[in-house]
Amino acid sequence: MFYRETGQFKSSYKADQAIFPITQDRWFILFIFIIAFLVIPLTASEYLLQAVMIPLLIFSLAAIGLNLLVGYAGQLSLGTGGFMAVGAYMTYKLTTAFPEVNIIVIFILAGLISASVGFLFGIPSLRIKGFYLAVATLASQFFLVWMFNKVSWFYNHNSSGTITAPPRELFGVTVTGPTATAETRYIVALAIVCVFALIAKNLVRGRLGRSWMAVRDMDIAAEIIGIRPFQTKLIAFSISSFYCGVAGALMVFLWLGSAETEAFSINESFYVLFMIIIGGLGSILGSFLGAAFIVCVPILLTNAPQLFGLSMPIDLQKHIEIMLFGFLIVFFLIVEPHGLARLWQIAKEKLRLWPFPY
Amino acid sequence: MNEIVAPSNKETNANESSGLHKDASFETLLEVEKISLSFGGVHALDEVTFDIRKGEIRAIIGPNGAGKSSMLNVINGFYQPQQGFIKYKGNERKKMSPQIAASQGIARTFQNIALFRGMSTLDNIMTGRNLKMRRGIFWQMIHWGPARNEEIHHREIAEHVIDFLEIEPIRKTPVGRLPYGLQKRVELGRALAAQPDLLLLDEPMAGMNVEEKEDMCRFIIDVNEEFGTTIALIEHDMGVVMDLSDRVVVLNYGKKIADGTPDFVRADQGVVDAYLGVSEK
Amino acid sequence: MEIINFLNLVFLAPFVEMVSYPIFFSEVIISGLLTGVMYSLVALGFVLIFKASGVFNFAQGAMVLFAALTLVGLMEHGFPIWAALISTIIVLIVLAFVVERFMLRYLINQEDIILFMATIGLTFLIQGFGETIWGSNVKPLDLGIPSESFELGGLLLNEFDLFAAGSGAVLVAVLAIFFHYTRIGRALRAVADDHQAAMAVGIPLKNIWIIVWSVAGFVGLVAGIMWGAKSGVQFSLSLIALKALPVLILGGFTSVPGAIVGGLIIGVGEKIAEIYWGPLVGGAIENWFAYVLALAFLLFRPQGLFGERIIERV
Amino acid sequence: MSEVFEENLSPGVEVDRPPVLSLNNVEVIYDHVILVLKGVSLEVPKGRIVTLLGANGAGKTTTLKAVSNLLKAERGDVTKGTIELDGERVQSLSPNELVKRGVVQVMEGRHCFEHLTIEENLLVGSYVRTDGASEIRSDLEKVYNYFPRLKDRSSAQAGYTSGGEQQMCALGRALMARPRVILLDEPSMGLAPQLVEEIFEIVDKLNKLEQVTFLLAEQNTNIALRYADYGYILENGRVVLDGDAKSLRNNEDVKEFYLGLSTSGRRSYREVKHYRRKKRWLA
Amino acid sequence: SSTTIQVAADEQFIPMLVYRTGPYAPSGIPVANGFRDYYTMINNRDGGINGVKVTFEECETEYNTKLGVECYEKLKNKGSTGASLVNPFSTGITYQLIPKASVDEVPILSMGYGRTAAADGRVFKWVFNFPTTYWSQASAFIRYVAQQEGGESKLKGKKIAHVYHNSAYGKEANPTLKALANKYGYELILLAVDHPGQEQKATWLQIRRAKPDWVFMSGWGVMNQVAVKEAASIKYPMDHFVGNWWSGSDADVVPAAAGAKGYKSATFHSPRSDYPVHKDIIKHVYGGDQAKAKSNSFGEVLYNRAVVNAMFAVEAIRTAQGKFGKRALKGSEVRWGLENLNLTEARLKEIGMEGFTKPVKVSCSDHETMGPIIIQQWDGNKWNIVSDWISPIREVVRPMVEKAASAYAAENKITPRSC
Ligand SMILES: Nc1ncnc2c1ncn2[C@@H]1O[C@H](COP(=O)(O)OP(=O)(O)OP(=O)(O)O)[C@@H](O)[C@H]1O
Ligand SMILES: Nc1ncnc2c1ncn2[C@@H]1O[C@H](COP(=O)(O)OP(=O)(O)OP(=O)(O)O)[C@@H](O)[C@H]1O
Ligand SMILES: [Mg+2]
Ligand SMILES: [Mg+2]
Repeated sequence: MFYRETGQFKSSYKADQAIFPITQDRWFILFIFIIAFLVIPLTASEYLLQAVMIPLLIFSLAAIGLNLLVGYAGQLSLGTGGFMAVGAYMTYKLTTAFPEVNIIVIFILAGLISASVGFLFGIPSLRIKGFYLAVATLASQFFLVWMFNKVSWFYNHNSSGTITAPPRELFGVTVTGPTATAETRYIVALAIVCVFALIAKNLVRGRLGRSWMAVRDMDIAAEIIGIRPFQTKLIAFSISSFYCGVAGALMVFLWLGSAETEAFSINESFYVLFMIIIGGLGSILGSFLGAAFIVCVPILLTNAPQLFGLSMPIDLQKHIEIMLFGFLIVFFLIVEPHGLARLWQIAKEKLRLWPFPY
Repeated sequence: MNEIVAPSNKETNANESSGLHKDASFETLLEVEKISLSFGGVHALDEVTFDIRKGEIRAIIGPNGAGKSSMLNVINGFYQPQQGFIKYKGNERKKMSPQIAASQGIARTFQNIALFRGMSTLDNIMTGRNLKMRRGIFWQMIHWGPARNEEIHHREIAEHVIDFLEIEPIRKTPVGRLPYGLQKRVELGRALAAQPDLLLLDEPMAGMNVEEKEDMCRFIIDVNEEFGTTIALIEHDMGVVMDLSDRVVVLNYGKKIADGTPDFVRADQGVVDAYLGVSEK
Repeated sequence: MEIINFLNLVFLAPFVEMVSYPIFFSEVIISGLLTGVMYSLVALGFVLIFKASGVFNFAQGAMVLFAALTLVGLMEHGFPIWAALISTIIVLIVLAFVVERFMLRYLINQEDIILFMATIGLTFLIQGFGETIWGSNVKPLDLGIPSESFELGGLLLNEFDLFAAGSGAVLVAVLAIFFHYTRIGRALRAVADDHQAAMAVGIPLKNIWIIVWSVAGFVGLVAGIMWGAKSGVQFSLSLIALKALPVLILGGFTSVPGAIVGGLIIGVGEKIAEIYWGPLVGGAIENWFAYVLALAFLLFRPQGLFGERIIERV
Repeated sequence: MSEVFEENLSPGVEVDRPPVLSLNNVEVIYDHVILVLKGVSLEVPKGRIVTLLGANGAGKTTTLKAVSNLLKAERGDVTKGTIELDGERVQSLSPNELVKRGVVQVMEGRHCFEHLTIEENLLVGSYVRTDGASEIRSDLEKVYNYFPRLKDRSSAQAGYTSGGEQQMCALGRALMARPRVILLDEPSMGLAPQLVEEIFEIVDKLNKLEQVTFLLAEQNTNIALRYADYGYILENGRVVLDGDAKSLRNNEDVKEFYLGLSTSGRRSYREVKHYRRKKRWLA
Repeated sequence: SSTTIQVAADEQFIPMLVYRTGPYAPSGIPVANGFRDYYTMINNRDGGINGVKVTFEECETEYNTKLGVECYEKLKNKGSTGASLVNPFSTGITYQLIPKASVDEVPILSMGYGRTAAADGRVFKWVFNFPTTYWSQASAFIRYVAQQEGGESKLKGKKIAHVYHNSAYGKEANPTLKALANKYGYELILLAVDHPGQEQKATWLQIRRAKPDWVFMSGWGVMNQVAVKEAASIKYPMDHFVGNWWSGSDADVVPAAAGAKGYKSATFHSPRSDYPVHKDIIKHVYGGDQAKAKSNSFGEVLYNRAVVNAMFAVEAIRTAQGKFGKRALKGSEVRWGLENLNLTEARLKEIGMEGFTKPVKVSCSDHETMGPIIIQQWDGNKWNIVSDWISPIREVVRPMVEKAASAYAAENKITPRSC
């Protein structure tokens, strides 16, 4: 029974409300941080950074954003891709118009624009709920993507409609554009994601988070105890879109390097939704776990046959991979419908009781 | 509970003599005037008129489907009556939104438990304090300094409610997993956390055994006596109604059929026929 | 001046054009209606499963593809049409069995979104499986349905479109009757409301689910045949699910007639928008316009035109 | 425990009253970690009314759901023990098969089909029956006779009816299956006193006239013990006391904690003391 | 079929980004097979390029940009020298890889797709898009129309519709068509079709209303099949309906079968499969088994295109070997080979492709070469050549290319090379 909270008395509510009240958890998190900030950038190959770690971080950010909206505020949305596009295109627009402005500031501005777009598209949530809302948010997805495709102002009137990340520096180091190394891009993404994850955690454990959850669990009751559901939902839409917008910006500027609207298609919306469901609705940790699952599992599956020295036609391999992926989704849902985060929690609960079964 | 809840409650009651006693003062807190409400062909309420005095426990009873819950829904603005008006704290109004009702000190519990199932007991109770919290989004993001102090301050109040209702062990349990009776108690806690002036309770003791009902009664009496909270109570257990309430209003098919002290109502033949049945006589 | 010109372009000119070329306008309407029925066919599969179990079946698109693939696949292996059809239906029933046995059974009483996610997993499974067996090439599908175009009073009509509309209408009528007038229909609606309570009153969830998934598979097959005849049977067939979604919310998730009416409204609406207003903004507005149109209806009826009322009370 | 049980029945009765239902040392775990029933054993003799009493969270609902096999839907599992219907183990039967064998549960907290009308709700209750429309119709009339209020509201969507109306609907729906064993979970909850009496009269009538067996979880101990033949008291997932209704009614603790009777008759709710007393069996 | 060949010390490694699954698999499969077969043939027949074996590894992209980038990252450092060059076979992926190419020193050969502006080798040192581009193609199409109508002067007043896939790829031809409309005075009607393009009734109603004299199409995937079917169903004269070279594969006309008869498309190589190179493939890859070859999409339009593409890659490496020696070459060395590629008619004959495609001479400033196109037509069973080789309109296209390239250079702070 080495993992337990017994004996760890908290003498103040302050201590009780810390993010990680249990000492072992704090050590664990410190360990993760050391790995993430030191070990990975120093040892990982470019492929690992570029194909796994950076997308993982970026999708985690988008997943956190969507989780705030779906998992906490209970508003099912499929517009993620659209909001990511807003972030990406606005970053491009702003940074090409004002090349001297710090790129981080640009990211945040783009996020804010995305937030206001999210606000607009959140308005139907006043009346529309559940799957109806989900399908309705597709309107924003399709409209935004269409708009970025159609209005050439957004991509500075170039003929192809593709936006490319120009080189930008941060503290004298190139962080975007083709010459930025994978390590720097990784570190920047990591730092941004950490800060925003912390902010998200703060939000959900405070008043706003409780209002969101109240609206999610029972909007009528929430209304009756004095929460304004409409306002609460709109804030959720805005903040969520902010996160998605920043994630979209990072996607183009720290990961892909260039993109057309196809990069923000409906598939993106679905993928981020998968992440939060698999990871766990209403859990920040779950957003990370879910992103890891959706990003890493296909890559593992693709590389697995080679690891085992199997050789098979690539299409068959892909089909098997798709089926396995589908199977794993169903399997995990059956094992634990509330996602990987819940699984993690149960594991911890068991550990707490260990070695006694109940 | 005393130290924290009581003083702030006194603020809201500041204009009154501190020695408020229900027999002494007849000040009305709420008047319901000729309220009518119908859904399609169903007359849920039909010209119902009654009042609730400050500091009293007012019971509303009546057969199933008589319109009791609808009455509470009208009082806290969830249903808009087709006719009639409501006078609360001296202000007359026909329409009221639930949020306004809440901000003016009306809190309630629900017949079919309406807790936020995915949240812990503590969080549920904290939502009751939502209206009292002030810090903006920015501070909440930082969760430091003033935001944290505010959070801790309200947490203390919530903890007092938890203490008071004796639900300390389930503080962090998601309420969806709690047994029915405890859920009802948490729901009461959520309403209490708002430090309401008028507390509407819709069958708070349904599904409880005697022991638990006794606990619940004790809480209700304490709230009423110590903080002077006015309570409107719907309950089918006549024992509870008779023992707790100061006055009782009886509804049947949306109409008021009797109004008065428990003993008076119990003796009323109409009430016996419509509601109590023979055996209760 | 600019503004007047703009107002004219948006609010006047399109209508003038509609009136000035009535034959073309009727052609637009008719093609909208015919397309609408094709959408309804896809939407119907969703409605069936949602209505009967409260599950938003994301895999419907994959089922359309799988059904059509199986059919052409078998025909390519020399099966005569009728044998291929029957075998395909049997395969779809087996699929329904498998889905119930290995998935739904374990997810009873879970939240909607969990079931939704599970059907997404199922989508991958079905797609991967279908393509492994039948390959990824475009397969022409020719059931011998006539597809000549002919003119009728200046209107150009296509035999195939009319045939598709006809079969769609028949299917919808049969299903609507089934849901409204049978004991099973009632039970299906009960299951959609509350799995646990349905079990408690003795409704065999297992059988119900197998029935609905089989019927949805069959509807998917019909949709697959109709759409596959246009484009050949290929992976993209599974993407038409996206076309069905606005239809679904407009008509209401739970209504069979809603699927058809929704389909018609969306079909006509998007055609008119694309043809008369699309050129003003550069075209290709059909896709999002369908959603916006549906959204507009939803603002007035949040449960769709024919959907079941969303119950809100405390 | 079963000894106590046998003591309380005359030998003659025992022969023609074999247990329809018997639970032996049943253990239930929710979500793989939450242990709720810790070895519950009980027997329900044929044609009797057996009541389960106990505080909130004692495990009454869980016990009933274990019998009707609805636990799966809550991610609960019977991990130990046996449940037998007519001497046959039924843990592997689906709820539907149980209903076909005449075991129907009325779930706690109403659980009506919100979007169906009251009448449709009732008709769904007869889903497993095969004895024809006219029989079903006449049963429907019977239910309407029991609950005239339902007849008034028969075309209203159940989701919009009052709490009590929903409770009646749930009960009526179970009766529509013509069960021989009914698992009743808190039937009196939220019903007007008059109606509570009526419902128990109905229970009694079904029991006496149609030999329906009842396993009844109830908080209204007073009335439950009045109508029941036998009772079990559950605390924290264990049976702590059982006996025939009369002996339970006379038990000091039961009087004190479940009936609200003190030595001087019924206690007033106003005079509830501010300290917690201890139940003897927990001491 | 084995897809992974172990990479040995002195072997020339070429990554293959393919899409054998997903919505575009019907196009991706013949392409992937064409590449595979040509490289295999080179290895089996000649023992590699001048004795240096070609090794390759397929990586599935599903035509998805993100997966494409992942594949690229995975494969770019494989082999003894790293990737020699990359053929993304997707406009989207090409766009992604362009900025990376110069950093990783892996040249990109995007043959007839990708970023048209890359034709300006002064700005895009690492990118090649010979023999021709979308813009050149569009201009050649207009020339073809002029020929059919009886001279450039006849273009005036004609209506030409462009039905295009509403994506970066589909829009490529628009600026050229617009510029030429100004020049020749035809009326241009632009009709976008959204991805995936299964529903095109509105588009074809508009065509029915406007009655354009010619319809040009830049379609992709299911959009092609549906368009051909819809065109037939509104009885549009199919011989005035011309697809670009991604709208003219076998899969595109199969669903419409007889209805597609008369449909035309542009291409830059012959659709036939009876050239010496084809015989070599049958012999050295399939051991003479015609049927097996057929089941591997042998001879299909897109298969042939991949063969051409693979040939370019091989010949560029061969050219580079002339300078750097007969060994496995690095990406930067292959880049030199690409830039100095000079495929003459004689050389084409040597490698069995005379008449199959046209000669190409790449230069430092011109990475495109503006090769000619021809028009093929579907007769209900197979594609036939129905025109002569048509050259693009250089004086219109090249200035546009240079303008776009210098805009790109400015935005990305690239100083153009002087050539
Ligand atoms: N939103 C609504 N729509 C339609 N009918 C309603 C609605 N709300 C209540 N009713 C009807 O109004 C009547 C009164 O309902 P109400 O819930 O107030 O009864 P109640 O007195 O609380 O009964 P109970 O004791 O059973 O809870 C009932 O017949 C109910 O069906
Ligand atoms: N789905 C569930 N998941 C986890 N725990 C559960 C679940 N359902 C019930 N429990 C727990 O099981 C215990 C017994 O619950 P149960 O509902 O059986 O009690 P009960 O005796 O019926 O109470 P009540 O009188 O309040 O209805 C409770 O402590 C409850 O917290
Ligand atoms: Mg009520
Ligand atoms: Mg219970």
